[in-house]
Amino acid sequence: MSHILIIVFAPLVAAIIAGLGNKRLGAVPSKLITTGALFVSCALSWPIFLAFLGGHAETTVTPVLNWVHSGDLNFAWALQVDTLTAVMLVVVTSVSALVHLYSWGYMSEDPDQPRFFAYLSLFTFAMLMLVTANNLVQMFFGWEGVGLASYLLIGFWFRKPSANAAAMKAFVVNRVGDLGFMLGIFGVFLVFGTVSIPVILHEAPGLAGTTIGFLGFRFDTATVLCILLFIGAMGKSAQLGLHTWLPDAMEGPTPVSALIHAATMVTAGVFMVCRLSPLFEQSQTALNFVTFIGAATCFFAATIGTTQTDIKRVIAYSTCSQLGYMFFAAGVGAYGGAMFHLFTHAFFKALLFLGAGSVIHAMHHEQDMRYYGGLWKKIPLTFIAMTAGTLAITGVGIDDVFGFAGFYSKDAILEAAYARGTDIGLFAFALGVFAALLTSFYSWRLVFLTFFGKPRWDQSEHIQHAVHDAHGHDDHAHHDHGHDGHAHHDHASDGTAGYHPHESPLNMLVPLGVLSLGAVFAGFVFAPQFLSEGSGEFWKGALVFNEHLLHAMHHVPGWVKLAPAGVMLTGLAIAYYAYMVNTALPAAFVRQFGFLYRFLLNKWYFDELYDAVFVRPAMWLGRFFWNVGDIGIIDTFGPNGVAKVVALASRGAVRLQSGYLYSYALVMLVGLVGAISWVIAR
Amino acid sequence: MDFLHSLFAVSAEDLLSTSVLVLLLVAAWGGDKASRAISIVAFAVLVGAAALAVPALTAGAGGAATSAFGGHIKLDAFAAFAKLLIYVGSGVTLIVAPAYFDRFKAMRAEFPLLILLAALGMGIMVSANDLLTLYIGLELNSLAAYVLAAILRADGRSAEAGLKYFVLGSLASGILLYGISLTYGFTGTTSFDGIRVALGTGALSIGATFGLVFVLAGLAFKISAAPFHMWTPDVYEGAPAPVTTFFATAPKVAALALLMRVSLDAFGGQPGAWQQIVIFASLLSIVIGALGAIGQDNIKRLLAYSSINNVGFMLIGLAAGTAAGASAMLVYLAIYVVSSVAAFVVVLALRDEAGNAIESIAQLGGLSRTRPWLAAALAVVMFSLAGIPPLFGFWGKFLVFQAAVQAHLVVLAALGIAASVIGAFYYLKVVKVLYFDDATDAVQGREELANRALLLGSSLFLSPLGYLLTPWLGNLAGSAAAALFHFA
Amino acid sequence: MIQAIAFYLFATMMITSAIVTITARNPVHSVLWLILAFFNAAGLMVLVGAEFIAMLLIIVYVGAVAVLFLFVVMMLDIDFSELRGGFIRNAPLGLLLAAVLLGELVFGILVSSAGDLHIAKAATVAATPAGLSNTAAIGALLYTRYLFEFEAAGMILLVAMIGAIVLTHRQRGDTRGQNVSKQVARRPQDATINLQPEVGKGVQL
Amino acid sequence: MIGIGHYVGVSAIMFVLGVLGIFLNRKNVIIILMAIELILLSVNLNLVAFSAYLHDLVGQIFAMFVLTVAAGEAAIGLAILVIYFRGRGTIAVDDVNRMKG
Amino acid sequence: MIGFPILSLMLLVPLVGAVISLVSDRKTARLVALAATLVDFVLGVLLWTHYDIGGAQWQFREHAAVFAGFDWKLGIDGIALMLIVLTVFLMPVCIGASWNSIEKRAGEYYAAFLFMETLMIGVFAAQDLFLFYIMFEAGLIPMYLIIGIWGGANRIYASYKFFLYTLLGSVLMLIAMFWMANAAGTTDIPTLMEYDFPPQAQTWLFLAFFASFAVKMPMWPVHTWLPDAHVQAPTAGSVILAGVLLKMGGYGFIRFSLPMFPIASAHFAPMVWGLSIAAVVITSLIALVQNDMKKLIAYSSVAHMAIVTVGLFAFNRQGLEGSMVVMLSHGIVSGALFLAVGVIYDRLHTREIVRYGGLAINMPYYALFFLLFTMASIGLPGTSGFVGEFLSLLGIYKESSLIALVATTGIILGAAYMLYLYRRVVFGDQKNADAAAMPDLDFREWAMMVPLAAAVLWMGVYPESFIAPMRKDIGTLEARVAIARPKGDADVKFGGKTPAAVAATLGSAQLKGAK
Repeated sequence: MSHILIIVFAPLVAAIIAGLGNKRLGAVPSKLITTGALFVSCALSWPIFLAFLGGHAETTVTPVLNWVHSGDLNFAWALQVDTLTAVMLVVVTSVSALVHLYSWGYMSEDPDQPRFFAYLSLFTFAMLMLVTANNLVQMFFGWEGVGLASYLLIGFWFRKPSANAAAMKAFVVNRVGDLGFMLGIFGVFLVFGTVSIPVILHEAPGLAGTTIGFLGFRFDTATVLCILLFIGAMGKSAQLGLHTWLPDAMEGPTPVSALIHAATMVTAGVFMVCRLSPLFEQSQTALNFVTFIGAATCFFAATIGTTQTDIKRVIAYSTCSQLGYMFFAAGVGAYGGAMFHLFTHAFFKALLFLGAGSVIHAMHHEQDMRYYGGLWKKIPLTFIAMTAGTLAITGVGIDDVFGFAGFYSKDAILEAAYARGTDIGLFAFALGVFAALLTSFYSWRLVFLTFFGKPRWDQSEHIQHAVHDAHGHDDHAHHDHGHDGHAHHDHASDGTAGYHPHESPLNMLVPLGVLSLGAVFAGFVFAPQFLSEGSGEFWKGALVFNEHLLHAMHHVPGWVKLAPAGVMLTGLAIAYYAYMVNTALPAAFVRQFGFLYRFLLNKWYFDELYDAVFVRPAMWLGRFFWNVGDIGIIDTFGPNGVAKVVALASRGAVRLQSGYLYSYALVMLVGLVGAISWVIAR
Repeated sequence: MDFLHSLFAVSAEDLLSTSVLVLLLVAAWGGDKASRAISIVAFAVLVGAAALAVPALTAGAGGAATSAFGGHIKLDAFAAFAKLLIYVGSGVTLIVAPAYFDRFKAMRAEFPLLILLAALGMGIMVSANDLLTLYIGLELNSLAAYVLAAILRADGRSAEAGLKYFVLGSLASGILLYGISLTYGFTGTTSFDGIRVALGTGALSIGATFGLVFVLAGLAFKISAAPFHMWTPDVYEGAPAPVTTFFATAPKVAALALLMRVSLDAFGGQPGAWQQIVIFASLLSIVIGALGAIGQDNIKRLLAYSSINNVGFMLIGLAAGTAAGASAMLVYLAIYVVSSVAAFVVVLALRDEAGNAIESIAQLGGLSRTRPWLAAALAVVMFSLAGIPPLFGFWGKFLVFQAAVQAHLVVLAALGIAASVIGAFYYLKVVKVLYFDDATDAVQGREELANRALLLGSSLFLSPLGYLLTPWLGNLAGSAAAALFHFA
Repeated sequence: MIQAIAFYLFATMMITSAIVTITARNPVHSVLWLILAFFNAAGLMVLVGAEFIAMLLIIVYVGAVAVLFLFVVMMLDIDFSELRGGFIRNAPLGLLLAAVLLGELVFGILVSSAGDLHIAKAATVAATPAGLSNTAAIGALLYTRYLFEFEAAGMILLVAMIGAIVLTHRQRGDTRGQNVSKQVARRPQDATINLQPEVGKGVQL
Repeated sequence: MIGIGHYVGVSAIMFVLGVLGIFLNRKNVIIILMAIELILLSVNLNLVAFSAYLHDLVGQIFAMFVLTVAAGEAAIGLAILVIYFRGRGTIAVDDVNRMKG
Repeated sequence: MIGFPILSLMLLVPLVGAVISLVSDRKTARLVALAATLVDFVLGVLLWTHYDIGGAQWQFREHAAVFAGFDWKLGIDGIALMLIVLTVFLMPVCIGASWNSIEKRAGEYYAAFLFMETLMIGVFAAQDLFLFYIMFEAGLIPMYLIIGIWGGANRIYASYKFFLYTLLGSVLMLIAMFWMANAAGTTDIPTLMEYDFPPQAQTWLFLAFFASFAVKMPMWPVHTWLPDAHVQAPTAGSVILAGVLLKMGGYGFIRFSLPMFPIASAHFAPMVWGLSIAAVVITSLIALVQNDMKKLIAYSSVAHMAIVTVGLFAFNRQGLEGSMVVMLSHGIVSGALFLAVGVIYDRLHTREIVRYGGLAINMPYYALFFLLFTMASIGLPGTSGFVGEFLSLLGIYKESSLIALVATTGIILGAAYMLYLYRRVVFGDQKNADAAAMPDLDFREWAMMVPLAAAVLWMGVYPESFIAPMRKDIGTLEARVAIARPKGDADVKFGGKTPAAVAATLGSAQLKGAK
């Protein structure tokens, strides 16, 4: 299986070539090289996955290079492939390849395409390193590598101050998580004497009953380690508290959002928890913590999603929320469910993002849904794809017959939470169900606002800009000449401002199509492997497969099974009523519950809180330590103070040297008397 | 027989005094026109005297001291070492003086004679083994020095320098003499050996202690150790530059050597009585020298304060009271003499278009661009005086502090070395003016060939190459210091 | 008894003279009081049998040094009225220090020794030879044991001579002292002023 | 015979007076020179007294040398004073401070 | 082993070069300087390749008793080897950085740099206590001149501060050295490293050495000379200052403080930790609000060097090796960052961050290199910065989880200030026309950047090349400090079970912390 080397390193090589070649190489060759590399990776990944699916593949480790050897700490660059990795491999390479392809169209007018594709490929490489890691440090390498790529891609349009700020925010907030991750690795090494994942997992059961000193207190060993590591996962997967970067990350180009901030990178946290599931299993406290954070995030993000108007932000919060599902699935022990949701989510969320990108592309970079409307006629294929995605995310399906992708995974998660039977499980279940309601609401709200109703484009500055631009350009004008008078006539009446959205080019539609297939069928096709009683065979110990829990899931009460479907329909109904039937309702709601609306619209004021608690104090402290500490105290009382004292003393010494003979004699006399007195006193 | 033997033993002094008498006749005959020739001959005499002093240093290692005149004179390795340095300082003065005085048309035929007489006096000082000999040598040197300071009689500053030097010097002599009288009274002898025996190592009578303190105070004036240093800046500034060169070198060596012999030999059995005083004077000198120098703009005054500062460091070696300390002092002295020579040769070269001396440091701005080599030499001297490695000046401080630490004076060494950082400040200031400031183009004069040679030689000595001399210098100083501890 | 009276007489006179010497405003008076102090000191020396030194003191000091002082005082042509003036600023401190010094010297040496002063044991090196006069004894010693110092003292006197001549000897008696560096530093533009008067505004003819 | 202590005491007084003479005076350098002579006188007294009480002639010989040197010193001191006066036209101690700092 | 005295030759080559360039004109001087540094670099590579890993502890030893009081004694172990290699690697880059920007008094400039190189190699190669001190102190002179003559507007204050601060720090060390030489009867560093000083004396000796190395490192709160010196120094001066001179402090700790005074080191470790984490937090926060690029990087250096001290005083292998790698990495990375600043400073002659912006548009390759070095500075895995930081922090975690926690916040703050810098300089729109008109890297700048970038990646991906030569020496040191090593707070304890039972459950990989 040395294909794995090609799978992992082909994107890197492509990234280096495209990145260093940059404009000298030209846009098309760069795109060809990177996309080609990704398709190669993808093509090589599927056989591996299928082999695991078929149950006739073994875990392999391909050593690459020794990395660090320091005393008893020893880790190397190596590529490990097991079931878990194989799942991630196909997710990553497939989505990445499709996004590459999609970007051909989406980014076609950008002057910096080689750079963009280089970043994308670099990201893919880092993500692959992450999922193939067989030690925690290499995982951390991938972890940080994807962070870097994410940083670069969010800030791809680096002229935009908001993009730069978002990029930086993403990196720094992730670093907070990394702090936990690093400390977790340290702790793991301290306890196990190794950072090799298989060894750790093998020996994790020995932790039972042990305690570890941390910050001067003693805690259960596994709890400390798991929570530290989970903090890392929280950062990367934008869980409550460390989520603030993800919505801002939408400043990046939409394909990036699809690849990184929906399908792959943000799920790294889930992957990590699943990868280390035997360790997490050692600490119920840690698992409860994971469950709680996951459930809270799931609920919290969904509430915000209901009020956002930026199409990408809605999807971003939706992602956040879905990640919450995955985490509490893991927290209740349904690692398989978590992974399966990760798997399906990758398809439908990438689809939603790419679809949104297609909409944005069509609407000349307008992202505000309030200025959309009635688009289904203009961009029907996109509409279909988006609808498929929405069906998948809201979990439409009928038990034992057919369901869209989300149906299988989300329902399984909710059932598992209930079936776990613990308080925290029930809590997660309750929040999860409510979040499902909200999910349905905001997803459909998105669809209705975007594709139905009357066009409201004329209020959009982007559109006006585009129209104005078009009229200024002769060639454009010629093209649109026939509509010109008509367009101006439209201006007041039909809300289109004379703008005519066009369906995206083929290279954007193909990925949409492929992903739609995934969104529709991924659940149906793969659910048996991931979630059946025989899945233990499939996972082969790559994660903790709790057969007991799976058994319990099948015996949950009927209402539990029906609840997701119920809330899904409720959400759909509310959305339909509010945005199709009685369009004044949302405004009325806002008037009635202004506080709640503003609270949600402002994302629970997290950004403001962090700004007040961390950012501004940090700046203030920095200035304080600089002006008061360094300059005011250290320098004043240190070097400058000493210099001043010396200068003062020097002036004194010079003044003593008055030039008068008798003064000199007097000083000599003082010295003499002093010496005499000294010997007498002695 | 004994008399002849003694006369032969002091051959260096014989040579000097007879030469002075002969040259005096030449001077009387030839007048000031003969001054250059007299200088040359005087220089040769100094070389000869140095040659006569060398055997005692090389052969007399280990303290095979030769006494003369009933033990009043001791011609041991220590004296020889000091004499060599004294002759070096005197010789350099003779080299640099004529050109300087010629510019003022003030070269006197008596100048080289006075230098020789002073050298004679200093030779007697360092060879003295009796308080009377000490006093005679000291006064011979001092009287000549007073005259030298005032020799540019038409210059008000020179006369003022002479006056101050004279008055304060006489006061110091008085203090010294009073101490000598007490010492004599309470020990019954003026011979160093006798004093050491009489004082013993037990409790010291208060009268003898007073005598000791007064003697040390009088000598402290001569080495310009604080608080008896007050004359130094004024005299260094006022005296003609070659004379200042002389003051900074030879008399300093003589006085320090004398102090060492008195402390370590005559009072060697009672280190407790003087050690604290020396420590105090040492620290005070270091600090006062450094602080005073910081406020200076006149380079001669700055070098005066620098000399106070450096004497402080040398006294640390004395405070150690060990052979290692004495040896360290001697090495320090040797390096210091060369540093002073280099510094003052540079000072002598600082002249404006009209040939007037430039003494203001501010006017040296950007000298490194107009006169790179001169500036480099001065920078080397400054860093060397500051004791920054790899320049050779570091070595003196190194040995002195090492000796102090070996003598368990760790706190003294720590304080002293910390204070040396203050000192580094003003040396840096000079380098800053030379290298960082904008050029003023004030300095226009060219050095004479002999001065250039001196400068080159001394700069090389102070450069890291000087470290190659360490074994040789260490051996010489070691045997010289051993001579002081012959009784042990 | 007579010795004691003489001692106290001489001592008191000497100290009084010394006080007046340093406080007198007229230097001529100072010199004269100094001479008196020397006379009394000579008396004190005679009291302990050092008649040669006593005589020498009078001959050298009164005969040479004091006269030299008088010469100079008169030669310098000082306006004595200018010399009136009080003490220096730090006089109290100086007086205090002097008092402390005196106290320490006197009490340190005398009182701390509780009773009679124990000076060193009688000397063995140069004990006064019995039966020889003070002068002869000194002479015998001076030209043998102290020959080197004696010769060196000659050199000191030579220095004094050369020094005095070098400093004060002048080629012409009426030259004023000059400041060479000041003169050389003087630049033409400081000394002469170039005026460019307009036509007709220049020198009046 | 008078106790040696008396001589030492008188000598100390003379010494202190000499020292006082040096720095109490602000108008006349000549007085300073005389004060120096006083100091030397006190030393001589000491030396002679000790010499007598020790029955040792060294003290007297020393005193003789001190006398000699004092004479030379006086000569040079006065010579310097003369040239100083020539240049400056004053011998007031207060004025001898052109160099300071 | 090599048949000729290679270390002496390495000292001699730049010295001779210095003398030649001192008397040469600008063009000749820089060629001479480049040649001399390249020759030294080649010698350095030879040294590395001929170093016998796992062989004798001290190799390439030379000894000549030409001085009194101390000896010309050279020799290196793996630690010194790596630092020498770092020095000779950075020197040609420094010469390159000065190629066009130094116009006045070039001969003296290159002479100062070459002289500096001699001294730096000398510091790392010296095996005699006093030879070390001489080399250590002598470096002040050329650096003083470099800052003072070729520095910025406030160069005089900076040069004084640099000189006097570091001088004051190190003079006390000299006294301690005297005491040691006196007590141990030798000035031979290898011997002293095995000499057991009495514990009471160790305390004082440690503090004296600490005064010197803490200033040199620099540790908070004696760091304030560094920002001034960096800001005022010319580009190459900053490179060498950050790249090598600061490492002398760390080298001092690892060569003197730890092996010679292990008991005192352990005793003072909490103090060092405290100062270090204070530095990490405080100087990082200060870096966040800087408007001057060099000052920002200077403050970041303080924070990074604090990671070094934290690692060194972790007393375990990971900490020690990590610290060494941080030093090597920081040498390259901070040097490269200063160089990156210098590249644009040469074009616009300002270090004000606000005067730049949007450089990614007109200088894409510059932006790329700057990005790489920025990422290395904030310890992105795969770059050199990560390996050392990771090991150091891991090392300290073994000793104190609290210190590790606070020190690790450095990775957050580091990311914040570096990315903030990068964002303002490279990203954003082109606000200033003159900054927008700057051309991308020229050949000379490529030639400087590429080796640095390669080194950063090499060290990040395969640090074994750098760790391997030091492994044995670090092991020796670890054994030496083990006697005094404090007990960590993050140990594992077992509930009801006996350790033996647990060990049986856990199998081969024994719980390392459980003792």
